Amino acid sequence: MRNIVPILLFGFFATMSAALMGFGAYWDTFEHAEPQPIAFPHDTHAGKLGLECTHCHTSVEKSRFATVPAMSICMSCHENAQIDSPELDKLKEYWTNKEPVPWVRIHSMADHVYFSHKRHIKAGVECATCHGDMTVVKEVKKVRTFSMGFCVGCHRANNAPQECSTCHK
Amino acid sequence: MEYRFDDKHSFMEKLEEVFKSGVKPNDVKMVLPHPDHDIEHLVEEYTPASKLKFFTLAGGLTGCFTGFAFPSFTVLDWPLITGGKPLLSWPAWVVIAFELTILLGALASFTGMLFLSKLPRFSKMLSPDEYGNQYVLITDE
Amino acid sequence: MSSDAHANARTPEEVVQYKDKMERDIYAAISKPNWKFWAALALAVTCVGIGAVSWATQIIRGLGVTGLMNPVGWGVYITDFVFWVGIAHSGTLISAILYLFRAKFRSRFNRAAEAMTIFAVLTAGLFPLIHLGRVWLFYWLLPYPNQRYLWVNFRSPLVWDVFAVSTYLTVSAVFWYVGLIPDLAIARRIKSGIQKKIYGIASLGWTGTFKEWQHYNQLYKFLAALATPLVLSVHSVVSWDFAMAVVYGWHTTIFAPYFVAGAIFSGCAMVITLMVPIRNIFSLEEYITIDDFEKLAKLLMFTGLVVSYAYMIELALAYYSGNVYEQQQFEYRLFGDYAWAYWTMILCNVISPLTLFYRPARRSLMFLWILSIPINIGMWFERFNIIVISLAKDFDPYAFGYYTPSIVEWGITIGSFGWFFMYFLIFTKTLPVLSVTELKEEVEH
Amino acid sequence: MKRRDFLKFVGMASSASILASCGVEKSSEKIIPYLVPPDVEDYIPGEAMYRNTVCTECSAGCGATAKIIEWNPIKLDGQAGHPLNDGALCMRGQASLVRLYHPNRLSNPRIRKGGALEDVSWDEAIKFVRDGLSKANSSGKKSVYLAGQTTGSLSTLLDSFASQSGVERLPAYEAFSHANLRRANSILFNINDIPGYKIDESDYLLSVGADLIETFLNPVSNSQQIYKARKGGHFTWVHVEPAISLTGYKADERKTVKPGGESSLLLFLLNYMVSNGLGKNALSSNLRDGLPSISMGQAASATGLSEDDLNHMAQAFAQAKHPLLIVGGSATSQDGGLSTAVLAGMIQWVSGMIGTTVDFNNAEGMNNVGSLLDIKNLADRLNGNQIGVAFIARTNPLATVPASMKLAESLGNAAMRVVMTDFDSELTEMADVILPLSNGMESWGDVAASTAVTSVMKPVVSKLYDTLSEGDILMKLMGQAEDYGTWLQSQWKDVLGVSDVDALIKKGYADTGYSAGNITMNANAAQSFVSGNKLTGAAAAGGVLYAVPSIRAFDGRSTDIPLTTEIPDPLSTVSYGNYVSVSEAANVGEVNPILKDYPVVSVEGKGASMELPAFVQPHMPENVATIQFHQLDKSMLTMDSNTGELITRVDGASVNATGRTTKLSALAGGFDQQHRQLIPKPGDHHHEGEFEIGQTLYPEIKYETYRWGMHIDLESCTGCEACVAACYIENNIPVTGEDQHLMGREMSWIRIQPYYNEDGTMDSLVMMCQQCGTAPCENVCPVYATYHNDEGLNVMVYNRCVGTRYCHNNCPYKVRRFNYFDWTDEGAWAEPMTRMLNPDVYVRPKGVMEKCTFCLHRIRSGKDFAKDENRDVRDGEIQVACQQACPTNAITFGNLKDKNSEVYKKSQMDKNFKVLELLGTNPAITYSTKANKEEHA
Repeated sequence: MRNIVPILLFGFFATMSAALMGFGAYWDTFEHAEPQPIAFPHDTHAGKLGLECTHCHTSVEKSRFATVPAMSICMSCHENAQIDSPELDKLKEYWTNKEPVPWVRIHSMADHVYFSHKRHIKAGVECATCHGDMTVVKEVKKVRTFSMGFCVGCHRANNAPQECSTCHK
Repeated sequence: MEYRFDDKHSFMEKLEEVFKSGVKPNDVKMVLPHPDHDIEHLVEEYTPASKLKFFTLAGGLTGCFTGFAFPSFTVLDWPLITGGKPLLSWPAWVVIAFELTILLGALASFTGMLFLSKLPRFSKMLSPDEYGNQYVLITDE
Repeated sequence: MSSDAHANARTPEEVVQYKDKMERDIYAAISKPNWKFWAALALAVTCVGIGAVSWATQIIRGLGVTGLMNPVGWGVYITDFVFWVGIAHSGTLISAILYLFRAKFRSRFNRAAEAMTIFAVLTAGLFPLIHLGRVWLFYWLLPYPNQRYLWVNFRSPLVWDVFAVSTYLTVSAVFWYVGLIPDLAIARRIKSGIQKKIYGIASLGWTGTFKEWQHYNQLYKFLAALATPLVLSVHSVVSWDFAMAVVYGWHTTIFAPYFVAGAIFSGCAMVITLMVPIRNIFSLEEYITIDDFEKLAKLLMFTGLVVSYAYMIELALAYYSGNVYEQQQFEYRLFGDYAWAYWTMILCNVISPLTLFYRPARRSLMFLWILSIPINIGMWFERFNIIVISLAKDFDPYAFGYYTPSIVEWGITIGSFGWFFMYFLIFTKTLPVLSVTELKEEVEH
Repeated sequence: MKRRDFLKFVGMASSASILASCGVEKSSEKIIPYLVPPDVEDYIPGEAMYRNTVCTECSAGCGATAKIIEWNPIKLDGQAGHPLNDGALCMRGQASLVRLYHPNRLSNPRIRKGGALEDVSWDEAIKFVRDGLSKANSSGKKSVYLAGQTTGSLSTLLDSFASQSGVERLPAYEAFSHANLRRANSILFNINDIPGYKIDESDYLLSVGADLIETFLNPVSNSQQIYKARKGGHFTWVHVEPAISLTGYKADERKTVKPGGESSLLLFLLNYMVSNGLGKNALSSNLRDGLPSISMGQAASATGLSEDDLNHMAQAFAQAKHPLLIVGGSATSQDGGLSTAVLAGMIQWVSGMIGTTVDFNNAEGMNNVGSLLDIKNLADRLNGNQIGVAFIARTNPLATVPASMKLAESLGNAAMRVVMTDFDSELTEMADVILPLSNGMESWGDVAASTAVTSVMKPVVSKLYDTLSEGDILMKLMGQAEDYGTWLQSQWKDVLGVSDVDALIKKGYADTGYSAGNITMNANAAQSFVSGNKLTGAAAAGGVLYAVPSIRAFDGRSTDIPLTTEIPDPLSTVSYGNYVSVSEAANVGEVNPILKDYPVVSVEGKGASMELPAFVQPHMPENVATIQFHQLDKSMLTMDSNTGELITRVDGASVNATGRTTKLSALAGGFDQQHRQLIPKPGDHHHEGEFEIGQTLYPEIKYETYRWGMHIDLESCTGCEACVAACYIENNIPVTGEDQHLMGREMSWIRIQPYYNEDGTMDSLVMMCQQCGTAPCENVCPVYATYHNDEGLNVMVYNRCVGTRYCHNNCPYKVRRFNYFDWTDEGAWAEPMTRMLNPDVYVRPKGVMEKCTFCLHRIRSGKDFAKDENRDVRDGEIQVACQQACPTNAITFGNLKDKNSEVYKKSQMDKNFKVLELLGTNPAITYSTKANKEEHA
């Protein structure tokens, strides 16, 4: 009897801590921000300056892809709006060298998923629903898992199609 | 008081004598080397039969109900049509219900046996009482 | 000396001594193994290794390493699955059905047969995993709440399989363990040292009080009553994997009884394969007699005849149906590219058991043991024929095709035998191969 | 970074220059933005753009439209409205997309230095060639330029290059040059060309030898016209041939003629018309008298046709208002082929076809194509050490000329060999300079689709490799700074009279029109031919082997494309491996199609012999065998010494059993229906009175807006396999190769199943997922990876599949395909072929089942488009890939809920059938057959 209790207790706690660690690792994958080649401040642009998302993500209403802005869009302001900042110097260097900025991808969909930004925007889904409120955060973080449950939960709540082939390709 | 018998019949005679004297089977400890129907019949004249069957019944009914309810819940939770069959295609659930009836019935019975027999008896695992192949009767006096 | 010896012939002291002797004889097997045992175990483990390497290859490269193709999507793996599930059958048959029928020879075989059942189900249970294209997602077959909001399709016979096989494994294990508890308590009494402790824990502190026996008896009866329909259902469900499909040669109502009979047939053969050597090696001649084996042989003969009848009915139904697809399917089985497999099956399953009509054949252990091997092989081929040939020639002539198993599939099949025997060998050296409690109980009657 | 990952990152993708480097970038998970957004009007990230181009797989000049997603062409289809091929491409055209992306494409110029080829820059290569040219000139040797059929502006440029550089431009080389046909036309009508045949305007088509559906001139156009003619009613097509061909089976009547008997048949027809005074144009009396007479009995014995047949044919032909006679293929590429062609020309004249159904205003434009005589001449000059630099462009005569010419040996005598091509071959092995050609889709150009129509093309994709188009190479060799595209645009303005080049390119072709003048038959020339030549030859004695151009490889050129070999031959279902088709009477041994065991035979003829497996072709006449042209030992080929026609009939060929068998990857497990009534014959009724098909215990499924369905008209289907190729490309279906085919692991989602009937006919059953209403596959899937959706589709969710293969077993149509391997890992999409993957379709990983989805992604995008306009999808708006590819509109797809849709109307025809209907699967595909349709019409 006395031998078994500690074993059981140990087993219980070991299992629980393993599970917690697993969950921790799971949450970590999407609360985690990657260092970008240029520390682009979303809060400044979308928040302080009050730019619309579509100002830069130009295709979001007409294509399934939101697209990151072409560098000419950055330069259309930053050619004139000179602010001294080492980050902006980097941007200019890229532009002068005619090199695109190799942004690190934060949000991605699995290969087998068909996702259309256009459809969601037209249905009135806010960008923030999936991407978080970009007017207040400096760097892009993944705030949603983008797992199937996340998609389905939202579809159910909004009476959107739950037909598998709507999204699975 | 401890009585040991090599012979089943003398053991039964002794038992009968003790029970007739008004001692309840619950008040004595009988140890047998293997199950025996004659002894069982004898003792059950003085004490109720095992209540294990209720465990079995409860387990089986739970399984049967689950077997129909659970698949029905799942097809309604996310309705998908296969092969033109209606969502609640209950004939297919029969198999599930049957298997769950057996499974939960058996598990409940086993649990019931452990519960009724107060097993596992941790104290006796490492320091057991051994009585060999003899029939043993232990009374309070 | 016969185990039928009744207590009447002995004095009470002698009865107790006889019971003690019985314990000593049977528990003598639980001892330090000799080199032969180790060699046998090493062979089994090697086979498991072969199977493991084969499976690893298959997982890494894909199912393309098998011989599976269009149109034969199921081959050796599902054959193995049905074969092992079939083997698993006689264990519960012997312990549950014969228990309810009070067939006395049951107690000679039930422990080993139940062990065989569990190990065979453990083996069989691997094959639905092995044959998956994406085995790493096997848990999708289980109905558990998940973030995807997805459930399984309860209309699929494969999900029925999941339930049937796991129920069968659980219930058989419980049944076996319940039967073992008093015997484990005996081991605890006889053995010493660490063994005593292990058996002590395993026997749950069993004392043998009347109350324990009372509930125990009740439980055993209920379990037997539950296991009896279960055993019939499991192979029926397995047979519905096929009978529920549209494929001719599969889609037939006789499959459930046909498969159950076949399962008992192969199971009895496997019991003979296992018990004859055990009887010799562990010197249990006193407790398992020729008479007992003869009864098993009769069961074998009977189920063999049932199976033969099913073969004939299949052909007759095809002939009578007037259905061109079905007729061509059976014509193809008999005379087509797989005729070799069909006639192997007929020879093993129909012809060879007929020898058992001859009494001395039934009573020769050597003969029975030799006979049990082709019956096992024949039953493997029966499943192979049903699965593969039906698929090879189904509806559309354009899509007909011939399947040849690959070396990987044979490797995994060998591995499955190693897996099974590995467990069985360990069983013979750790647990009593006969049900001592029941044998003791019989002494009193 | 994989291509499919790459595409996910759209958002992204860089200006054109960065695009190329992006495709090979290995770093993970980067988003590369454009520097400047592309200034392309219809560019929407991730969505398709369509650009017109020209199919360059053969010289027919079909207009093509490339579907481009993120700057990569991912699909080629026929250009809708193009006068030649209105919206359809043949199987080889569909597959030619692979040619663009094939990893084995020649990627940079190479020159031979010290015996070995080494990579060089273009400047170096051009300099090397020019040095070679001037060296040759100074040593008094003539340099020559041999090319495949060349038309349009390239021909003009080639002429100016030739005159400027002192290079002699040789007549173009095509293995199937139709020299006899053209010679006959030049004798009779003074035109060294092949006219356009207006099948759609005829009411009676007699084709002799010409494999209209397979390879003859413009197979797509031929098929379309036959379809149109049939739809118009009152059209009969009789095909006469000595062997077996797909064309024959698809004709209304197939007649077998003795080898060499074709001319007797034509002579009989001519005599019949002349002697009965039928026809529109009379022959001069001289000519009439000079015409040898042939009695019906003689004709019957020479042709092997019954007198009834002959009589019937002659009468029907004479009575037709707009008859059309097409002679070609095996009828003219044999000894005496010229006589056959001349007789055909005379019949065309007499019956008044010239100017009506035989149209020289819309001719093939083959007048600058030469014949084997020119090759012979070249070989002689080479042997005489008279040739300096030998340019060989877009053709490989070594692979197709008779071995007896020893062309390779002769070519060794040239001072320098400059080869322009896109793949390695025996020719590049002996080249001194290899100039890799750009793919048509990477090039500017124009191609004459006929003398009246020129198809134009502009690059639709940036170059994958360091290649140049032939025009650019010529410009460089001429030392022009201008590039070919610029020159071409000015040329279009000048020659085609086009003012708006952009509009021209958008249209895809220029309708230049052409007049061959008033054509009359040159009676004198005809008479002198008739008197000077034996018009009918004796039928060949003994065995005859025909080398037929293959529908999959033509003259062998398309074997560069793995997909054309992966797709099986429509008659034999053989994919990989060489084989000879023999008659049952040849008795070469048992075939076991299930085991794929085929007898090995030895084929001997013209002193050469080959050993190869035999396919026992049902209905093949005794003593006749066929082999695909590119699989023939070229020692068995000969040349017509008069006209230079390639003789593809091997006389005295023997086919002998060796007693051995071998595995041949013929995909069919059976070649007849085995009484299974997959295609019910008239009078077949499934268990009439026993039960009603479609009875069910279950409530009927209700569909809201859509119930996608399909109708397949087996009468119109020609079995050409274009749909199969289209499906492969559209749905990212891997090419698995011979080993896997021998194991039975082809991945095709749609297939053409030949079923031979005892009455000498053959049915091609188009088989694909039937999208059953009550699908057997769905019930058995344990994880709902396949289910029935509310639009009637049998959806396959790849990522949910765990791979039990139960659905495949339970599919009575066996149309489900399992991914036994990760085909990407197995090299099915070797770089840069990942760029041709359709990003809308998931590339299925190993262990997953797949099947036809009714092009679910196209439905999705169609609905998306309609939703933007707040309406339902219109009928015909969504086209599935196989439907789009079909030249004969045999496939109709649409919404069965819409009672006005075409597919609904077609699905309601009385005599439609569904395959295996008795199983109660309730398929969404209905079929109609020849027999059924007749009653309906």
